[in-house]
Amino acid sequence: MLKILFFAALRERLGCASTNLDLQGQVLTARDVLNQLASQSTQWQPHLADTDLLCAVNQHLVPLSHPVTAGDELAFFPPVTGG
Amino acid sequence: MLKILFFAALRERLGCASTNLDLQGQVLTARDVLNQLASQSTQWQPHLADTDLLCAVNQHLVPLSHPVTAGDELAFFPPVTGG
Amino acid sequence: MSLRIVVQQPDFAVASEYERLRQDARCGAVVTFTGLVRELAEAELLSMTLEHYPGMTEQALTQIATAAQQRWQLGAVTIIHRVGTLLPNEQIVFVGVASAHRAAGFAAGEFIMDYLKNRAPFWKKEHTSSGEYWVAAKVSDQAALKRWQ
Amino acid sequence: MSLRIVVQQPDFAVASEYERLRQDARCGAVVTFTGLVRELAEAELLSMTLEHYPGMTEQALTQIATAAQQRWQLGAVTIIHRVGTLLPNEQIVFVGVASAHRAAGFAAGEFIMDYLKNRAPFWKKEHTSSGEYWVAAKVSDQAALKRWQ
Repeated sequence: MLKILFFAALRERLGCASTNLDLQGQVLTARDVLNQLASQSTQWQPHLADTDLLCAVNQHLVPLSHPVTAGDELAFFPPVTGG
Repeated sequence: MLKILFFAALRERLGCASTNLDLQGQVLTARDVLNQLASQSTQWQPHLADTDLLCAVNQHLVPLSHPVTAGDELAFFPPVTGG
Repeated sequence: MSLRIVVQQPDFAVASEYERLRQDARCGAVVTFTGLVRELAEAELLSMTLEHYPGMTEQALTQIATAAQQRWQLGAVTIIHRVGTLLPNEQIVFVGVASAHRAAGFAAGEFIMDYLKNRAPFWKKEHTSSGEYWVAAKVSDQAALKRWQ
Repeated sequence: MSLRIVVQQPDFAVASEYERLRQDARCGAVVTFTGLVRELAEAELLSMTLEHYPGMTEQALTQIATAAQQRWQLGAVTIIHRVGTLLPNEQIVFVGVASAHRAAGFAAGEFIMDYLKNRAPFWKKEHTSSGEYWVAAKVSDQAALKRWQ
């Protein structure tokens, strides 16, 4: 099982802070996961298509081409604005 | 009368914190004053020949070519080391 | 090379953070940066909420501070970032660097802030007299990273 | 654009200087630099004496701070420099800058310190276990000015 987290404006737009995805043994990229989530919901689709979205795997910023496997923690979020 | 001040290592080497010079109506440069002081004392001469010396006229850093007249405050000192 | 990373809701005291940083007798310089909730030009700011990604924030800040310690000769480094709801003029973030020489302290402080602004998972939402808005990322913050690359 | 310039023997409190700087509600950033009496590599440092040129020091610091305020958009600027005899780890100098944006604060703080090191009439004498020495000016301090010219 893959744990997926959403933060900030993305979390609000999706109305969802976290979800799970059964990878069924596959190794996908973060981008594959994003596309799969988008294909499951026409409501989510436009928000997940935002090209500014950042992605973290196991709490490290990575490009969307990064692979994810079962047990990973994947997070999507808008550009950060702390400090 | 021109008031001349010395600071820090230069003050210690000359054994003098301040002196006066009667300009007799002349306009000299700071370098002229330095040379005149040097010519008056073989003890002072080597210390006043230090090419690193800085110079201030009326409390502003200026090059040795800066003119001084009666009533001015002229100061010579080593490179500064505060902060 | 001590490192202090704190992510918390409560306010922090610059005075005690500074006292901690100045203890290292080999360090002649302490540079601090403090970020504050500032008035807006467009509307009255009532408050600001800072959301974060718990766990990742601490890791990201540790990575940034460690990168600074590898790049410059530093003594103690402190990064504190608040989360939750903050009022105008409250403190948001503190970065403090002790170093033997001032140039390293200034550079490391600015490096840490530039990377924090682009890489640490915090998000600001402004609550204003005309509504609630997520703060947009600034192009100038991205541009600031170029200096270090 | 308030300016606070102090040359004094007594110690200063970074905490109260910082509190003063953060009062400006338009300023989201406060950068501070504090210089401390540091241990020597070569000998045990017993104390340090700071000589200055009274009157000229205040003028030189005011000129430097004013140049920074003309170059960057700044809020309050504070420069404090101590004179007289100081012990190891005592505070020597404080520079604090409030600004709307952090880049201006970091740049102005470093600019002020770089000019202070080269243009403000202070001289340090170290009293060590092996004798008394006037501190020599550093080439690196002169080189630091190039960045601003």
